[in-house]
Amino acid sequence: MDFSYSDEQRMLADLVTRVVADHYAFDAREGYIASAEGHSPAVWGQFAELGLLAVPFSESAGGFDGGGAELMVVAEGLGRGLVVEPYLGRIVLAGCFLDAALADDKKAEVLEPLIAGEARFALAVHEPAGRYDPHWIETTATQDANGWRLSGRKAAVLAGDSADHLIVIARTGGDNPSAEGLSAFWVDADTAGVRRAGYTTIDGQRAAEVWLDDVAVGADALIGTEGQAGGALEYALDRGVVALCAEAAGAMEVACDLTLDYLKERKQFGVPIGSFQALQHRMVDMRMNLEKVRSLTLWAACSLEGDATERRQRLAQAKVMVGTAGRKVAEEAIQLFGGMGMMDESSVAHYAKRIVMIDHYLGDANFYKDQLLAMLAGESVSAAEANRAA
Amino acid sequence: MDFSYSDEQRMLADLVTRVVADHYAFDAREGYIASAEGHSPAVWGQFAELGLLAVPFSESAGGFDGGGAELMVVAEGLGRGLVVEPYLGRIVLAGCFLDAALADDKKAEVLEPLIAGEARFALAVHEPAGRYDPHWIETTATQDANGWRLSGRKAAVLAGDSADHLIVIARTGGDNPSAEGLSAFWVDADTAGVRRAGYTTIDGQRAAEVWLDDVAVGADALIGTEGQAGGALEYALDRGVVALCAEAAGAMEVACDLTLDYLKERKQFGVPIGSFQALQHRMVDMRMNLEKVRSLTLWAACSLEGDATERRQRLAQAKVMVGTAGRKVAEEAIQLFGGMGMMDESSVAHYAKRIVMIDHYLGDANFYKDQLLAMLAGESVSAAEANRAA
Amino acid sequence: MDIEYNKAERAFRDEVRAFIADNLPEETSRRVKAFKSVTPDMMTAWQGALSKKGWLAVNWPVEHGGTGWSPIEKHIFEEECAEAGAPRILPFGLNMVAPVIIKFGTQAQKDYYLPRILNNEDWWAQGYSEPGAGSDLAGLKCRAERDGDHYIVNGQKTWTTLGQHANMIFVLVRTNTEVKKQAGISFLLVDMDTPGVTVRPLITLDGEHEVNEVFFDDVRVPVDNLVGEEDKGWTCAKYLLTFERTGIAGVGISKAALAHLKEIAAGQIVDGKPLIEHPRLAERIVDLELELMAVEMTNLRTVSAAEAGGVPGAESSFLKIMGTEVRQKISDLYREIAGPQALPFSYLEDEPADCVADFAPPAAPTYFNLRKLSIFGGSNEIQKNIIAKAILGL
Amino acid sequence: MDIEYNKAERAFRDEVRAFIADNLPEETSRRVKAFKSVTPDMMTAWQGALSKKGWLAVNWPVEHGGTGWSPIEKHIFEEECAEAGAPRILPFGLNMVAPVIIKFGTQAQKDYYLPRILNNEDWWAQGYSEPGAGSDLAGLKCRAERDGDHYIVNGQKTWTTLGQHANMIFVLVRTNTEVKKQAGISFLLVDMDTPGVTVRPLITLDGEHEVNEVFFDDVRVPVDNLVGEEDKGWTCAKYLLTFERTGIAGVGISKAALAHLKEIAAGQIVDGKPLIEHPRLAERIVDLELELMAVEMTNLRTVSAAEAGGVPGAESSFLKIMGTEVRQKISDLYREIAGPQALPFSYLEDEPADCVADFAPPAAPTYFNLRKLSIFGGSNEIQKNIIAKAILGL
Repeated sequence: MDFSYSDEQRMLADLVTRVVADHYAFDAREGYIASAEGHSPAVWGQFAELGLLAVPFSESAGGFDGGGAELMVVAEGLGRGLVVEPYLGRIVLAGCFLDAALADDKKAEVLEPLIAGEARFALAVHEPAGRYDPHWIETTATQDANGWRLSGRKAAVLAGDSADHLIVIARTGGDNPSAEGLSAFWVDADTAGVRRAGYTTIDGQRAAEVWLDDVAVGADALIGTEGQAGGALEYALDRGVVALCAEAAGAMEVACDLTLDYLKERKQFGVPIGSFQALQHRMVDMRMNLEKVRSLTLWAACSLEGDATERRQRLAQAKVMVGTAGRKVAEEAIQLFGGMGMMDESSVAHYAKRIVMIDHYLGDANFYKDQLLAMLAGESVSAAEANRAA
Repeated sequence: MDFSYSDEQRMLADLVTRVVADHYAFDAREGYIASAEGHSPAVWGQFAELGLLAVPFSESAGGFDGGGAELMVVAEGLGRGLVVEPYLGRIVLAGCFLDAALADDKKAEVLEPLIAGEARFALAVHEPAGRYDPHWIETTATQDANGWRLSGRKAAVLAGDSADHLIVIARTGGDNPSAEGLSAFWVDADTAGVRRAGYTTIDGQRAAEVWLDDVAVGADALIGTEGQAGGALEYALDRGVVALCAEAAGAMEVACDLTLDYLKERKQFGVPIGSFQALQHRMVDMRMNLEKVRSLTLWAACSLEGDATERRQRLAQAKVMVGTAGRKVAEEAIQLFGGMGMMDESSVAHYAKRIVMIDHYLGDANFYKDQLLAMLAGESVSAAEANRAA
Repeated sequence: MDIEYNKAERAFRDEVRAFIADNLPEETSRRVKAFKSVTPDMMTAWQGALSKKGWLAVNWPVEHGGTGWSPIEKHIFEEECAEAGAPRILPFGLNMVAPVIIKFGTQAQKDYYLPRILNNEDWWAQGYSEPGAGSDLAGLKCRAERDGDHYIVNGQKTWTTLGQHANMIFVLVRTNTEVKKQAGISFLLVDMDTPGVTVRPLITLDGEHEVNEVFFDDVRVPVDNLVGEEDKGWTCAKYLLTFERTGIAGVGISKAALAHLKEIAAGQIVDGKPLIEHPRLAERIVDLELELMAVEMTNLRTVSAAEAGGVPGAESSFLKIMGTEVRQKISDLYREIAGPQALPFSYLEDEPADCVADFAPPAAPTYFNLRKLSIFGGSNEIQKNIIAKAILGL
Repeated sequence: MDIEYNKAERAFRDEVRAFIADNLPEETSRRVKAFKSVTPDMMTAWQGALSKKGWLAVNWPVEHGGTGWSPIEKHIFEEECAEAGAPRILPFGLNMVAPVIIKFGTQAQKDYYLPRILNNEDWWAQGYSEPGAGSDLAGLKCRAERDGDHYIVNGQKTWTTLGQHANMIFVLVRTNTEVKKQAGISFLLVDMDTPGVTVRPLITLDGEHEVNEVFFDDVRVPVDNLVGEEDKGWTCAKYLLTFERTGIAGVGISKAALAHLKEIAAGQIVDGKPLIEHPRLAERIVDLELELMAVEMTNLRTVSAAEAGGVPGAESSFLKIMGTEVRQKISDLYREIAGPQALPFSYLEDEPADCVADFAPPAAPTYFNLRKLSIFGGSNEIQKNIIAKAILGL
């Protein structure tokens, strides 16, 4: 057991820290968000050049073969800098899905331009009726002589507005809400019948609503095996959850630091407000919540390659903690800053927004708590069976 | 709208306050609890003499015809004094059950000795398998030529150890957990087949576990109409809930006052600990929780005579608040007292115990929240029906 | 003890309801209930209707055109308006500067300003807080120096709510730096069209322009615009801050909000059933309902005590904390209900309007905007300090 | 980064497990896991087994008979013992007075006391807190005056855990009243059989006799029993308080407790189904599990940092707060699970033993007893003050 960073991990952390320091000053970030792309293609190019885009990919895909820990290190750095580059949508979700879904000999060809920062993919999974459930897929794909015809609607497709290609999850079998019978298709974003409405989220990210109206794609648009997309989907979403939790941990760390600095600087009644004991104790609670998020995120990150039951539990626990402890930290940061915490021109307000809204990506605390409850029920059933058997 | 006490209510409050001041000093109370009776028959006699035992009963029963507000006034006073007299078990539960179940012309005869402080009844409702559910009744009553034969087990029968007569709720029809098909029977506590184990509760009350092993009683043992005890049971339990909530409010008030006094007296690092802002804010939170309990208790008490749906909602809300806010106040009282709050010789410890344990009588916060959830579900069904009709 | 309204109170409530039904435009009400912003015109129209009816100056004595209502009547009026989705009555003129003018103003000030406030001719703003001072109000730095029959005002005010629409502002200024801080403050009325007054928008984290900074650069204010005595403005300031605020708990607003959310949750089908039937969400609703009812009854107890002649003092601090905590929790539930639909933000430019249900766009902004409730109007920490001192004697 | 135990660590864990399996009596383990009290004999027997194996002095250096274990090994040992339901090793001799003697004691003190502690020949108690001082430890009043080659000790100590079984006590006394409070304190070892020492039981609200008051009335203590220099006892006191405590989070205890509660909840049939399937209760279990895992991992991070040479300082305050909060919440769940069965109290005299299930009697007493966790050992408020100062620099 050794929790210290390896040399490679330290290098990754340093790289991210440097890019953030060089390119993500508060004003610069505001500019990226306001731009047409919603992020900085130049910074994205830097990410590619420094190898950050290769981190989560397997060697056969031309990647860095990073595990959960490496992904965590990168995402924490992104969270610290409140980076709005489409790392989650384009790399972690779309990229990792392809890494898992494609045959080994095809990966490099498809993922190389992604790793180089050139290709722009997005994974279109969630639908309005399913809310956070990635297995509630009403989008249909029907086979015809020329290939497939897709119809349906996708919500909050991350990095979906800038994507050239969408990876669309459709149901070709099975019933909702099951992972069985899901298939994935390549859809050029310009294909007839595809409509997108892109938007900026309240926490500065970009996403799109996507409508598919009898979209015709070729037979080769099918990614992997028909009806078997569930595994790759889980692979990608699991990594997405780790990235989100780590990003939250990074953002929470800075929110705590900013608040602490403010408590030391800001004077009221002639003394720094940090000398008031009630505020001191609340600051301690904030830090304690940060530690809890860090700990469960670390555990989730390190369980990506392990036993499936444990992995699901760790991921769900981490995301629940991020949702609950994250919200507390964000609310306290605003409250302790007082009026300044409410201001769009204060960086802490943007940290708070990102931290709170992370709960709305890939499933909120409720969604994952339901999963934990289902696991507990399963556990108690197995225990009862074991008892009967004994 | 006028929340001030009427003259009668003020008089009741004064009476209780006086009895408590005269007879319920900390040491005296400890003595009552340690005695064979578990309370003070002398004080009980005083209660009778002053008319306190008549408060919740109807005029036809020879009572004071007090409503929920009057019951609240009395119970708050009992809570303030941490009184361990069997008011809840003997008067509110057993007495009110009889007031509701008996025919008008029979009430006076049965209740007069109770009001005079002579008769000792107890209502035996809850069972181990039902936990807090008063309608989960596995105790059976079978009719034979000589009357009825009762079998079953009753848990936590309040004032059940000292009772001469038990009012036993048994199932003569219907299925668990339904209020339909419940019947009530007089059972002399000495009847063959009745076994009792009396005990002191951790908060100084007395109760008993009761076993009924094929207990034979006469045909006249049936109270009211066969299968129709549900109504009177609800009547009694509703009043029990109001009494418990009011008692909690009274006890919480004193717990807050004791803590506040301690904060002012106790010095550390040369200053009163009440000068520490973190503790001040926590004391404010305690008081806020007290106000919430007072408010919902008041609302519950004043809804006893009103619409059934509203009444059930108010009662459940009050008991949930008592369970949650009460626990917070009790825990904070102990914590702010520090080591002294842990001591059996500190009165605040006993207030804390009573406040926390009140959650364990007649249904805890979980139990009543389930009722509120069922009501919400009913509401949404009615709303949906109304929508369809429109 | 009777917690129900009596016959006269019920009759009054019916009268208020009837007035609202006749005078509150449906579109205004709909927007307010749906957490959407209302235009200055909508606000002015509603205040105009109230003015015409003689119901605008709820807290004024009758002789100045006020309603002369009792605490219970005021409470009924405020709660009915809130539950019906009426825009809030702007307090800066009616409930802040006016009481100060009535209590401390000259006859000329009363004659000029009070009718204009009653007739919605002036839109007032508040000039209390300063960037450096925050909760330490008396530490203010904005100064006014006497120059003949004018004061020359220099300095800055902040958190000036809706100041972008105002033509008048009341300002606390320092007129004496030689004495201890509370003793050198004066209360001035300033026409915002005076040269040297600049309003700069402050955008809050939800993207709203609701508050402003106001800069004073050699602004000449006639001495006639001084309220009360020079250097005695702290008395006015304190009077204004403690002025009776029965509506501080915001129970009506919370009730309307929770009812709105229940409707939304009943209408959203998720995983094949309405969201309101999902157990954890249902439990949050149940929790909030009982929390809100506790606040409501605590509020009623205070109103009843006021009716009986009690003067609500630090008790209003309890109500402020309890009431804002519930409102914030309700806004958090709103965000939770909206789920992934809470993400789009560029709706503010009406761009991806068809991405999400109509109820969703205000969810996250409302949640973030309402963080202000525990910060402004005396932060909840300050309220706790007040309770600790005034009620608990700590 | 590797959060899993390596091969050597796993081998060590297996060795510990095997030792426990062979040496921990089942009845002792059963009682500990079920929150039932264990007798002094049970405690001594377990400590004896550890002593024989050489595993008793976990924190001592090897040269004095300690294990010399690394932080990770200590952690593994402590967690395995806790999860297996071993009685806790009494810290007063082993982990409090012994490190002080090792660091500040004379050779004679080391030669005499250390082997006696290792062999369980002395039962030590702690004489730190005083009724008037509480968290302000340095404000102590118990005084010792020099009389030839003795000190005459007069005063009172309190919260002396299990002092009723002890034959030795280490005491902080005031030997100089002329200097500032920290500078006039000395550290004495007192034989409790000395005339003038009286132990009075303190019964806690759960009915337990666990703590005591100890009175000193002209107690003659040989000067040889002074540890370190006269008036320099504060150095010993601080050293003792900051002495590394890897087990402060109590994760193993919490894990055993939660596992026990899950078993109970699975076995209780309520309304026709196991309690663990009732949604709200299940949710509380899930919440506590994730809370506990967060503490566990935070603890492991600290252990790993210590292994890498870091000195855990104020971080242990975080662990103390987090760990005790979880333990208290688990005890609250225990009370909740017991439901109405938590009521009977006279079980202490074994009276109504057949009223309730075997698991139920300790529920409420445990809940109330564990309130102490956030009070004793430096209250959680004091821990927050420490963090605010030492880590946050406030």
